[in-house]
Amino acid sequence: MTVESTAARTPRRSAGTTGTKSTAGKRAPAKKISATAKNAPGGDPELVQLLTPEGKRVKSAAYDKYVAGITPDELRGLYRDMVLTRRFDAEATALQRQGELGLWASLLGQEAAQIGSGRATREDDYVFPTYREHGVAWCRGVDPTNLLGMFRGVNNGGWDPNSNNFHLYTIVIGAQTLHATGYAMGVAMDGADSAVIAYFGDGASSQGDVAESFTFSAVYNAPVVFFCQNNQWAISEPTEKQTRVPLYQRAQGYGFPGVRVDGNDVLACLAVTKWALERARSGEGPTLVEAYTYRMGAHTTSDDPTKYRADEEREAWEAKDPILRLRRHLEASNHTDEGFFAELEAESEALGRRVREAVRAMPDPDHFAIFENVYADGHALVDEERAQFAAYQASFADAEGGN
Amino acid sequence: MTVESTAARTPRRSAGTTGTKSTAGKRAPAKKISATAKNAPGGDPELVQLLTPEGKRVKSAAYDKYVAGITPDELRGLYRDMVLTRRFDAEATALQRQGELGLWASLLGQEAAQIGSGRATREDDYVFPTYREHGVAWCRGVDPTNLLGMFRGVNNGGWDPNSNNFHLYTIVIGAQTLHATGYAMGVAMDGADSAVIAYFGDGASSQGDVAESFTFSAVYNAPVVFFCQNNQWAISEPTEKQTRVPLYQRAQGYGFPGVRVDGNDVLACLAVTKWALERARSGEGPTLVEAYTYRMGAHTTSDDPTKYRADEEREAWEAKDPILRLRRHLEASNHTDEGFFAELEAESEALGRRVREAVRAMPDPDHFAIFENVYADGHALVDEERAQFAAYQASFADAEGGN
Amino acid sequence: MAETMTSKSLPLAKAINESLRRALETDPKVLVMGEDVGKLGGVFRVTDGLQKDFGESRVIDTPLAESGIVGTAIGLALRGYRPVVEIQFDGFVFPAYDQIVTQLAKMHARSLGKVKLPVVVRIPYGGGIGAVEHHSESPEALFAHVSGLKVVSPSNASDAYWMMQQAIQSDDPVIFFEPKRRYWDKGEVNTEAIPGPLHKARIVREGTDLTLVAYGPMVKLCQEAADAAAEEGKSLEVLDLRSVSPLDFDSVQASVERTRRLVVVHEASVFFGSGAEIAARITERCFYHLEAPVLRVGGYHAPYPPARLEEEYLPSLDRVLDAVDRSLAY
Amino acid sequence: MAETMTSKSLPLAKAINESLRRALETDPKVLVMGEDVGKLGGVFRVTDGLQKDFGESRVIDTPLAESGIVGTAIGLALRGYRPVVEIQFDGFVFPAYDQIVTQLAKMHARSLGKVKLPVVVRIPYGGGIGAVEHHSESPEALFAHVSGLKVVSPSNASDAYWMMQQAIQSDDPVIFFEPKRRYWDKGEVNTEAIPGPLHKARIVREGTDLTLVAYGPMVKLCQEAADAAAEEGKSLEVLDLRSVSPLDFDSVQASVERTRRLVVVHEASVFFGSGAEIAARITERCFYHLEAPVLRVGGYHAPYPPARLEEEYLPSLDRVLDAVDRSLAY
Ligand SMILES: Cc1ncc(C[n+]2csc(CCOP(=O)(O)OP(=O)(O)O)c2C)c(N)n1
Ligand SMILES: Cc1ncc(C[n+]2csc(CCOP(=O)(O)OP(=O)(O)O)c2C)c(N)n1
Ligand SMILES: [Mg+2]
Ligand SMILES: [Mg+2]
Repeated sequence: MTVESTAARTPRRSAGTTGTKSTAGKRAPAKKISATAKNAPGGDPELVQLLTPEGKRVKSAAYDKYVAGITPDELRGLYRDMVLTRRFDAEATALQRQGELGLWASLLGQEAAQIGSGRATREDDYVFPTYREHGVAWCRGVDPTNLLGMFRGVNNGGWDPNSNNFHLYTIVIGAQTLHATGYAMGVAMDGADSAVIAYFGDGASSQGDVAESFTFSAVYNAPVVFFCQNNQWAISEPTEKQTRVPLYQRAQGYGFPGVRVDGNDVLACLAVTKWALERARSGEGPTLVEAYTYRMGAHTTSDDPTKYRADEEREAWEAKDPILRLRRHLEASNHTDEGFFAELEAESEALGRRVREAVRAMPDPDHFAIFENVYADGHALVDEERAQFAAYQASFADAEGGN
Repeated sequence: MTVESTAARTPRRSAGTTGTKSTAGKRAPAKKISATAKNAPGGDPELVQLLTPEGKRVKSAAYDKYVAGITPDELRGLYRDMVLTRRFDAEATALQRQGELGLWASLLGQEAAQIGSGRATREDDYVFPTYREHGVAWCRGVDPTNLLGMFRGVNNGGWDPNSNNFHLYTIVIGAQTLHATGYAMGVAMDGADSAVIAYFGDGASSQGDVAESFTFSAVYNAPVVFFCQNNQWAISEPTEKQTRVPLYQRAQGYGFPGVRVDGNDVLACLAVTKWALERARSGEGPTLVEAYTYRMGAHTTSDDPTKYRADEEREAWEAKDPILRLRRHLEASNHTDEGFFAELEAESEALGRRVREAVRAMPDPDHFAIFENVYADGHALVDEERAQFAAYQASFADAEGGN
Repeated sequence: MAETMTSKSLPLAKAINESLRRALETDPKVLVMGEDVGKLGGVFRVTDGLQKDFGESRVIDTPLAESGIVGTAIGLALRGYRPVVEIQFDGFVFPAYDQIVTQLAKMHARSLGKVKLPVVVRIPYGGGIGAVEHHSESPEALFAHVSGLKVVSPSNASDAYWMMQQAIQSDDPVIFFEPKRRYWDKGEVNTEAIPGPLHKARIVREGTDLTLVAYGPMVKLCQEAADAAAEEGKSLEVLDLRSVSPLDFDSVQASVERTRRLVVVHEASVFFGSGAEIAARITERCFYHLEAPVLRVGGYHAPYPPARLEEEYLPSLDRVLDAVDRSLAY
Repeated sequence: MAETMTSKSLPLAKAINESLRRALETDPKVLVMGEDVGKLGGVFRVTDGLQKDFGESRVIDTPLAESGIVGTAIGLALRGYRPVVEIQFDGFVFPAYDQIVTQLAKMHARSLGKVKLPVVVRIPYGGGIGAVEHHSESPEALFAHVSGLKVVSPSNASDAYWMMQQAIQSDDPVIFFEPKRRYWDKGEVNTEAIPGPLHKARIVREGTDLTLVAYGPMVKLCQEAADAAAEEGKSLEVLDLRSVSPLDFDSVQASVERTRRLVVVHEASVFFGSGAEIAARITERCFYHLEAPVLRVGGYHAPYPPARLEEEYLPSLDRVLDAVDRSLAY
């Protein structure tokens, strides 16, 4: 049994998608930029929510339409995505403990933010992640085992960004928001109606690069969505060390709307991101989405959160668990049965096994990989050093042969 | 006849000033930071104005109190400051044309923004300028001839920043806003009730450093005023290349108020800056003031604005001239007479002469200055290179002597 | 060289301008971006007239933020564009240093070769124009040390024209240092000549007694030094490196094996400058050939001084000749 | 060394911790600031417990913005404070590079000596800990080339303790590179011994056949190499530079005049690295003494590789010994 992301995608990067729900094609002519940032639809809601922690569907005049046609099958799909992502994440954490990975950055608790936003993207959209967007990668159809290479230390990014329009993980905080903006400028120049989404954290909001990406995207009216997962912590620092007002408000001073969404509500994340992506497509420029969520685990496997935060905080957030919430909703709506959960459990197990096996089978890179891909067009010094390295390596073989 | 700034100040940098209007002393305990940025008093005025271009005093419920006690003498003082600053600036431009300066960055048109804000500062406040704040320097009592050293090419900043609490000119756009923020953090730590003011331009608003200074000042509630002179141009780029909404709005997303003031209205600039500085002193943290003004001249003497902007724009702004406006007001209020203007004219001439003479008399620096002040505690390599340089120089003397 | 239809005498700045124009004409993916590059045509007029002819979406005035400029250029390159980015002056490249070092330089390797970033970063550099602080620096060593980047600097109009063509065609990021004080120096440019490789040094003048190595603005000075030395009966070979990374050590070595003496000249501080790398490697390669240690002439370990001191700070004819004499005295 | 009341065995990281503690106790103007330095005590626990004991206004958790950290530290220094700034990892110093190069390094000179900026920038650096990208780099050359900065790197706990004391007391900005892979190595620290000068090299081991020069994490490797060579009857002198700028060329020269051979070892890429400067200058100073060219062992001109390749990338015992053999073969 192989397990694949529900929507494994064919590689493509240009516009004119055949994606099911897209009305792909030429970009709408950019609307005149309004002099003041319009707020998100429905005024300035402090927190957009479509599902309560108890799984109750609440109405939203502004956002309901973005999930109006959603089928039970699609809801189960979202549930499945979250469960499998969490399973993958847990497996990776375990693999780190077993020494198979050097490090792991868990997304535990952020499944709804990532699956909701990830599923809102269209095939021809382009995603710029941080180092934690395993759930978004899943939605984009990136084979999850590919994500593990950099954490195992066999590469610095093990997939072709253009195969799934999912850029490599970026570790330097905030840097990718500018890449996303530039990419989006290019999309607009091409006249395509694709959109771009850039992920970043609450901590990242302090980086100058993020501010500059706001400026560039606003000035060029670039079709980009800034998706900030405010998981309350930047390693040991609470969000108050980065801002004294809610982060979504940051956008307005740059001339585009910001909205805060319940980041543990997959439906709300899906709806709000769809809204923001549609703005981008229709020439209305950038949007900031702040997904209000929680990093349930450590920052990475190297981190020890007991040093800086209390258990009670975690417990309070557990009650808002994104997976539990959708499960309650599915059950209350009679959209699921025993079989569904049993099948999903088996699928999870299979995924775990596949990941485990794939990681263990991952070979160490060839030594000469050091010298590969430093330059696209070559570089004399790299060639020289590679040759020296080869001679040096060979000298051991000689010495051993000579013994 | 020597001409000095009206308020030449004794050097001092700590709190507890004896400045006339200050209620100096210990800092008020920082108020609890409110969760949302309060707007400037009087709501969200698009442009604070106290004097119309025709010189008519208009009422402002919010800001009148900050200039309520202003005397005719003080009004004449502001006028004098602006006239002398403009005279100084014109002289510097002329000196550049004559080859005495390598470059000059004229403040023409920005006199009100600079004199108004500069006069709002208290002796123990600290100022971080760009390269164009000649009017602020004047208010701080920096000898104007000191400003010319870097433009003549004899030094990179010719005054002791701590003598007048006026930092050196900073050329790297935006960098000084972080210095100001750090300095203000220090003021707060000291428990002093001084304030800090950082100048920057509309172009600078795009730099990541400026955004980071907003974040740091907000998070630490630092007593700093960000004074942005929006002179409509960053060299050849109009403000629309930096933002699509008015710049003062930028502050709100960082959790502190922003206000736009008529930058050609010296009274309004004085009042608004006083308000902002008082906020800082009383523990209310940072404020952004956008002084809406116009760069009447070229960016610097190296620039040719005819390449990128139309004469009509300049002409429209000439009608709003900051000096003319105050003159009309003074005359309408019968605060001046012929004698005042005549005396000021003579003073201007004297200032021009003094500047001219001082610049022409400015000696080239000693060659060994290259090696001076690279390090405070010395550096072996600098010593070695200085010695080599000396020997090399001496070899010419020897050679010449030998001829 | 006889002036042909395709050969003309151009100032170096204009040669770059024409090269950019040609690139914009030839390849719709080429973009020019930076502060004031549009209507103004750049503070040195290197991009003069380009926006007028190619429009605001090909020749882009950017917000005043260097990290943003390079960062968005990376994004545009990811989308298939070939941005040529202008940094207004040498001293203003540092806000972009993070994007250049951690992103631009490394993304090709990070992606195991999947991603290419054909971005050219133009930087007018060096002193000698009487400018204020931050407008006269030579930071090339700070880029050459970083793998993933290529670093070049033309010394004359023809190289400026052709090296820009090649830099834009390169699939690697190229830091293109333009010798601003030579912007107005005219040179013959043949726009049809097939150029040599981008990273190959060129013997500017042959000589037998000592090799002078330089690049960018210092090549002319070395030629003058060779002229002066010739009058004293010394035959100096002058080598124009053209490229700092990769650095054509083979050509330097070949020259030094003949002349047995080497002096390296650059404006940047000597300490940790290009001269150090050249001295170290050439000494290793030519240990038994060298009659004298490799000598270096460059800036001091001090900030670039105010304009009235720059003559003393910069390598000068006398300082080069002094080093030549010291080398020959071994 | 006998353990006295004031002498104790400490891991290098803890030695820095105690040095910071002492500085915070002694001078109320000393501040510690950076990302996660407070409650967490830093990702390497170097600032462990300091915020608890000195409070949030002396040990400051900052927003996640390196330019902001260094820029505000400059402002605090202007106000009379002595900030010790932590950059979390080597690869994250670049967003602060502009503030360091254009402001921190130059303000003293810019002000004609009126302003002093006693700021220490702590950077855990180097590889060998199996980390992900950006966490294993050695960017010291990028700071040494910049005048106005001092650049040091201790190799052991005692130096870590004392050099930090001296760096904080220095009125100049000091970039303090901490060899993160030696953080857990224990060493004897005498907290009352009067240390030597901050910028003086130290002979770690005397020898007669060849000099090995290193600093920071590579000193230990060189000691091991000297041990191994001794078994083969070769006597290597090991010099710990301790300071990269200023660089104690006198001590290197004195050693090389005796041993006549020099190998420099560092983790950073060889190209434009410290070894280049040392080779160039020592060759100039010791031209007639050197029996072999100065050889360099260091990283390749390639991005620091993924963890599973770092052993091949980093200088190793064998690579050092190989260079020793090559040098001795001349
Ligand atoms: C420029 C830079 N500085 C510091 C770091 C070290 N670092 C890695 S993750 C992190 C915290 C990021 O917090 P946030 O943006 O909230 O994202 P999260 O990890 O919570 O998803 C820090 C400081 C880095 N990677 N890059
Ligand atoms: C980091 C940096 N980039 C570029 C420059 C070149 N430069 C000098 S002034 C200027 C325009 C500044 O515009 P603005 O901030 O509006 O200030 P103004 O000159 O209008 O007073 C530019 C681009 C610089 N000094 N620093
Ligand atoms: Mg976070
Ligand atoms: Mg401006």
